[in-house]
Amino acid sequence: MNSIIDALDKGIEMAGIARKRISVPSDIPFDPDAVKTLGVDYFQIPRGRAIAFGTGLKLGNPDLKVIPVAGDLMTLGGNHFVHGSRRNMELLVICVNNFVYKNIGGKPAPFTQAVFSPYSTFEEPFNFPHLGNSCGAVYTARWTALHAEELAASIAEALNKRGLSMIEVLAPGPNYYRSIDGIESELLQFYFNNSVVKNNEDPRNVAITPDEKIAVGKFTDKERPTFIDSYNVQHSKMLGDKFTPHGSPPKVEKLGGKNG
Amino acid sequence: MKADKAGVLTGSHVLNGNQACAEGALAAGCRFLGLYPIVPSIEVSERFLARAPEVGATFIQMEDEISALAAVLGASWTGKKSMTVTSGPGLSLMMEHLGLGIMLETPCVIADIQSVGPGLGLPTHAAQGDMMQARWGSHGDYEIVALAPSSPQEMFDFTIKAFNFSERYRIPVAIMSDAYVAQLEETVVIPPADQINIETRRYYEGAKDSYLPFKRDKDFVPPMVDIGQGYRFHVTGLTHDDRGYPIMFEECQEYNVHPLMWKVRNAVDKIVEVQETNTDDAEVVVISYGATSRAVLKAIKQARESGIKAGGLKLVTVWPFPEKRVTELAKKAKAIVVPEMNFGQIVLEVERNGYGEANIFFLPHGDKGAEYSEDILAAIKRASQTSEAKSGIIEIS
Amino acid sequence: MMETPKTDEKQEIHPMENLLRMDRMPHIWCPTCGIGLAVTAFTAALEKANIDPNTVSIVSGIGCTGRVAGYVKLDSFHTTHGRPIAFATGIKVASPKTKVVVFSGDGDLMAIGGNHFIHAARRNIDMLVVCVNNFIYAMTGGQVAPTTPLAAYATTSPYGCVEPPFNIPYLAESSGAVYVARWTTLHIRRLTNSLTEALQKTGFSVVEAISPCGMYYSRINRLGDGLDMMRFYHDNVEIRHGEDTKNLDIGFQTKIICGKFVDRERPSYNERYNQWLSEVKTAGRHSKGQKGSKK
Amino acid sequence: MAEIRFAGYGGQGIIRSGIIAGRAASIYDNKHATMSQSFGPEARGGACSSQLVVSESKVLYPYITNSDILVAMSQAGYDKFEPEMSEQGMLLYDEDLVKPKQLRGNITAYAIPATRFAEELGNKIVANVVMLGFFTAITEVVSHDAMKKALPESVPEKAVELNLKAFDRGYNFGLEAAKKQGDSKKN
Amino acid sequence: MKADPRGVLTGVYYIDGDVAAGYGALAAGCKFVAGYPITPSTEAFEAICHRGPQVGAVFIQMEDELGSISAIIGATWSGVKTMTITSGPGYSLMQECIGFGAMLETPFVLLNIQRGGPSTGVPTKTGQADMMQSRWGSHGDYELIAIAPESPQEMFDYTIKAFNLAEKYRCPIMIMSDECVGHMTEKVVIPEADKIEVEPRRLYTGPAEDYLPFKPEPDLVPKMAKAGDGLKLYITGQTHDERGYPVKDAEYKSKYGRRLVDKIRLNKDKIIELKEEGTDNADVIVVSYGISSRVAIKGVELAREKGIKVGTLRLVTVWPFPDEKMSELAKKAKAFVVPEINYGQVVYDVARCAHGRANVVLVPHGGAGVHNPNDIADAIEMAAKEDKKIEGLIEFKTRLEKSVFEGGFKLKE
Repeated sequence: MNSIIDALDKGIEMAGIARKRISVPSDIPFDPDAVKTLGVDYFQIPRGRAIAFGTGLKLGNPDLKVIPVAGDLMTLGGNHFVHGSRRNMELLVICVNNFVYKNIGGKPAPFTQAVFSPYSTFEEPFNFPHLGNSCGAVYTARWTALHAEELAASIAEALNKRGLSMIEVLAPGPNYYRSIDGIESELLQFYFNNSVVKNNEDPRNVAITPDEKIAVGKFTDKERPTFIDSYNVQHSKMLGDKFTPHGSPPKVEKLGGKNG
Repeated sequence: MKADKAGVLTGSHVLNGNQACAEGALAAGCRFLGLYPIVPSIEVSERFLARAPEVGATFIQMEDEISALAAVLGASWTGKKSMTVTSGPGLSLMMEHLGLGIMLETPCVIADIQSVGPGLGLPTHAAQGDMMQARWGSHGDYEIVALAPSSPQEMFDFTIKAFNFSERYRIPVAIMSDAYVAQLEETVVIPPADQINIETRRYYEGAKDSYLPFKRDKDFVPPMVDIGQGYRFHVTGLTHDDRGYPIMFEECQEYNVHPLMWKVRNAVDKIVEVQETNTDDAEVVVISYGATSRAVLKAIKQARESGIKAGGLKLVTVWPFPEKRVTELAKKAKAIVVPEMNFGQIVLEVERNGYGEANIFFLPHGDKGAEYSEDILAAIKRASQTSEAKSGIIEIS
Repeated sequence: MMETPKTDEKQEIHPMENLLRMDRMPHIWCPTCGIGLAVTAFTAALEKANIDPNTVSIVSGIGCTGRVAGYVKLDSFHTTHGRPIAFATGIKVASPKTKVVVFSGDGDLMAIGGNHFIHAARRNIDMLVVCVNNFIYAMTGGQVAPTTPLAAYATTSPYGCVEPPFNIPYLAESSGAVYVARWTTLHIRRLTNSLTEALQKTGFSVVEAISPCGMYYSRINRLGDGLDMMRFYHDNVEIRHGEDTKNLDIGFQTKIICGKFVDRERPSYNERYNQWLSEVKTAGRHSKGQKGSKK
Repeated sequence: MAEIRFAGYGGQGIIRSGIIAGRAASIYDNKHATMSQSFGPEARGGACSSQLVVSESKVLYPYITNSDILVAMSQAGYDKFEPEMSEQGMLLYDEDLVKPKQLRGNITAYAIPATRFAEELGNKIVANVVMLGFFTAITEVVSHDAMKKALPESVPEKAVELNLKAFDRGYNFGLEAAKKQGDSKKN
Repeated sequence: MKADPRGVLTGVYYIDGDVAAGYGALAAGCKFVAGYPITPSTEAFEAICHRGPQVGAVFIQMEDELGSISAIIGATWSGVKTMTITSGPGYSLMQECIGFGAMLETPFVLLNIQRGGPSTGVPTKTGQADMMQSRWGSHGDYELIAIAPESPQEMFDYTIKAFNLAEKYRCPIMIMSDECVGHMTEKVVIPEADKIEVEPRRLYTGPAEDYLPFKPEPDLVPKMAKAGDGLKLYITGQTHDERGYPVKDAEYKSKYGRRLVDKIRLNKDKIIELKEEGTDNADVIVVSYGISSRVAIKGVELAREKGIKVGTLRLVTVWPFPDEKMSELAKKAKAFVVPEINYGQVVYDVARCAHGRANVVLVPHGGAGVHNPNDIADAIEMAAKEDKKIEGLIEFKTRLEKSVFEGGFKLKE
């Protein structure tokens, strides 16, 4: 998972955000020493609850930048993902997807799937960017863990978005494939070779299928009021002076991003 | 009835506990597995899935443990014996549907391969920290049957037992194993199908239009029907009458829920099973269950060799708790030692049923996992030497 | 079991008596509630689709719509909050010949049950999901739901709802449903037609029946009584079959687009499963997990 | 100590009646009052009741065993709770909605056209407050002043005037009834 | 420390227990509530939604109970006091994260308004059948504190106490109320802010590089930190050492896992609150908690009228259980009578601590209502007359049970 830590490291640097403001709740157990080098606050939480936990962190202290990293997002955490997107809770969700078909782009994958991928052998995976987009996520992108530069730039860009951003990272997860030695790098390379960059593609068309190369890139980049924005606006309207807006007004933190 | 040959892999096999559990399920006639993978229970599912096509069983990997148990309950009403398998965190998520299973009186089996908790704990290390959870973890009143196997052979045998209890009493039954037994590889003897006794589902046999889904027999167990037979019955998790229709008065609550306790409490003598070693003349009785009882056997032998009259009571069924037997032993013995891989759960039951008759020593989770016979031996020695009566539990650190 | 409805002479017999539990009437739904209409449409659809009621299982969750299973004379299950789809998945996978219907509310299916909804859609489990959307949690007294329009009032949004609602058809489509339609309970005939079509479809079908709660939603938001709301939907519904699901958001007292939006084919879970099964059977034993060797 | 039961169906303001009387007694009369409620799952039309125990000292046991006063605003409510009434009890019922049986023991009964009065005042929703007015006049559980203070803070601001009117209507009707009863001992 | 006046709605109210608990939370300084509607607890969450925004507390209605409890644990780690509110089925769903909260030593308050169970049961009516669940509902070993209030005023007072205990012992606190108390309306006096003591968070203030999130103080409770302070927290729900790093070896379990239970067990005397009346020379002692203790009073009065010497012991804190106290009382009294709205839960612990010295009578009630006080009186009488020591729980057969199962009683729709 070090490639994700590296990407986070670079992304945070590029976004120009003070590291102490960043919290990373994750259901993937990262190595403590690696996390320490990031200089952020890290929480390893029960499977699937990264977004819900992150929602609490963000609402408890709106100045935090929260980056839920989710390995079990596609299973236990699906509900928190769709609702977080709907609310447009200001979170950057890194969704680590380790699904792989037996064939991708017509080529056989380096191994036939283990019995326990996040899905049974014969199931189709989610089209995560499409799902996120349909629920209201303001930013969706997909990269493989080998697209290090692009992934870091995406993280930087998404960190400066207001609302729920989702970056799907195709990477072998620690839980499912750890029994298969040496698969990680091989699989990554395979992903890398069998993906094609399609920025701004309609998320509807980026499903991962056995017949096509994997579409990577940034698919959604839009603006919507965040949960805290709506909360403040609505309560100020109704309660007037009795209500103190929650958190500080949005700061513009643009660095290297070209938000639309 | 005898087991269906299709599921019985007759012969002598080297299996680990998890695999034996899957074989036991198939032998017992389990034909549906709802699962969500979690360490250290994964091999149960792997084995089941690998064997499913040839046995004619089905399975589904759900999105979480909540839905895994929900699917199992649904599948059970189709007439298939069903089970799910999990570990601590998953069991916690299943708690709501354990209650639904109780209320719908749905037979099913939940295998819990315990590891160290709370929270995420140590997923690969054995513990016995979910024992009380199985009994009390869901809201509202219920009674459960829980079995604690201590070897792969028992994983096989007890899984069959579990299915039989669940069909007999129409309740969810828990197999409370642990990571140690689950990963232990030993020889498992699987007998021929015609030597395995299987409890079949007790179907309703009366006239179709007078079927009432919760009309109980004299043991407070209602006979069941499958879906799709034209009964067009209704069942609900709300408090209900014999028709399965919700009625929310205290009278109905009493009518509905109290018998859910009785059907287990009244059958305690038929359900409870213990295994005893040298208890006849024992001055110190070691009460244990699951993996721990393996170390206990060794410790008892050593204690006897050093002249201490030690005996052992192994709980096959932890729930319902063998209250009477424990009381009898407490009266005979000077002291009781309870080693558990937790910080005090079943020992509280021992204390309750000891009636202050014997000193009770508790040996909490050692650092050595399930293999701590030396600690147990030391505890036996100490217990045999303590002469004055103490009230409460004496914890050995 | 099935009796032919007696239409002659005995006027007092409910036309759907053979599909309803008459011994449970009167039902608990309030006057002005549309759930009963949705049930009527469903029973009519069941007859129109010519499905043997003995082969149908209906599963409901918790809430006002969650009580539907209790009034329909089929094999019916009233399960826990949010989990009817998971429960129904078990039935369908274990008993593929059973026709499975999940009939529940927006709070049940979309809030707590959201995960099961998207996953069942992704797997394309063969079931019909009828979601009666009343914009609020009615059974518990009018709390905000994930379908409550922005700025609408509810007891847990006393100053107006701050979260945009789900666009249920869009979510269903993006997670993989093969049939998606939306009607209000005013469109009883069209709703019946959609339910009939959906019942005949193989795969995950979703029919959203909009029926705002005439008790809490309309009272808290001062929208008048049931008749006023019916009038509103009569005047403000636009029927656009085949509309792109992303355009189907519902605002507070805005125009609502109804119609059939998605009707496509994808292999269902059971079909994929059977294909896998035949592959495994031809390839011989699955090697993984078969460690235990004969001695 | 007085044990009072309000019974009717959901939507009639049965619970609110209990709250208003309880608030008047506990906050403005400085007594102790415990109100508890029970209702069916449906929002409107279901059987609904509230019970109020008013006492000079702390209310230890909070439920009704023998109600001293039953305020019945539906037939079902009357049928269900009449049997629990004390033989010395007092029955207040909406005469258009409840047909009482033969009275037991020394139970005193009063028929009040509460819903009709409320409709005359413009909204039948205040029938419960007409009842409360009568209740205040005829029983001595809560004082008139306390009720007048408790009422405005228990109803929406817009409806205060209507509610006070309804209260007075019931109260005056109650005073008359009390007078009549003084004349002839039983009605 | 005194309460922040902003959250204290000083005044005299006539409100129900749910609302009182909501106001109590705001007075205690709760700044974040995540909830999910479930009967009969919704009024408490509604009170927060209504008042919260005016006093600087944020609320969110999450998608389910799993989300609610995850969110409040997250919010607690961002530095605020938090609460969630639920009832039986929601409580079952929260179990995984309750254990997680205990593992992270996260202070938060969970208000559980119990209803009739199991499963969906009787949502609108009362029960006390989640008591053991509050002690044992999550997997693994942990200890926490459970409080059972009996009136709306106590709902207010004990919610504040719950927040204080949470901060003091860094652990989840359960307020195990029930539908009766939650929906019971009584006068509630909310004092001035300067009359309310609140426990501030025990925050670490030393240099960042020295901070160890799980290094215990002398009372076994570690200092807390919050996200965003540059402490580079590494917090995991796995078994961890003082740095918060996951341990690989089971050997650490007894060292670090042990403290989770010890910090409550060894501070027990400071935590436990009991209300005792007339136990000194009583033949029979009625042990009860929550609404049952108010109902029991009536039964006790009836029994005393018959000349029986009855004492009462009310468990204000049910967990940790007062083992020693119970054991002592068992030496003096002939019997314990335990009325609870379940088929036997806390009574098992009473029996355990009686050590065979006193008989133990359970007066059960399945829920959806409270005990008939006559049953409690009869049980007391029966216990007082019994001179033999009886092994095993004595289950009193209530009037309700007799009427339902013996009396030709017919269930009606």
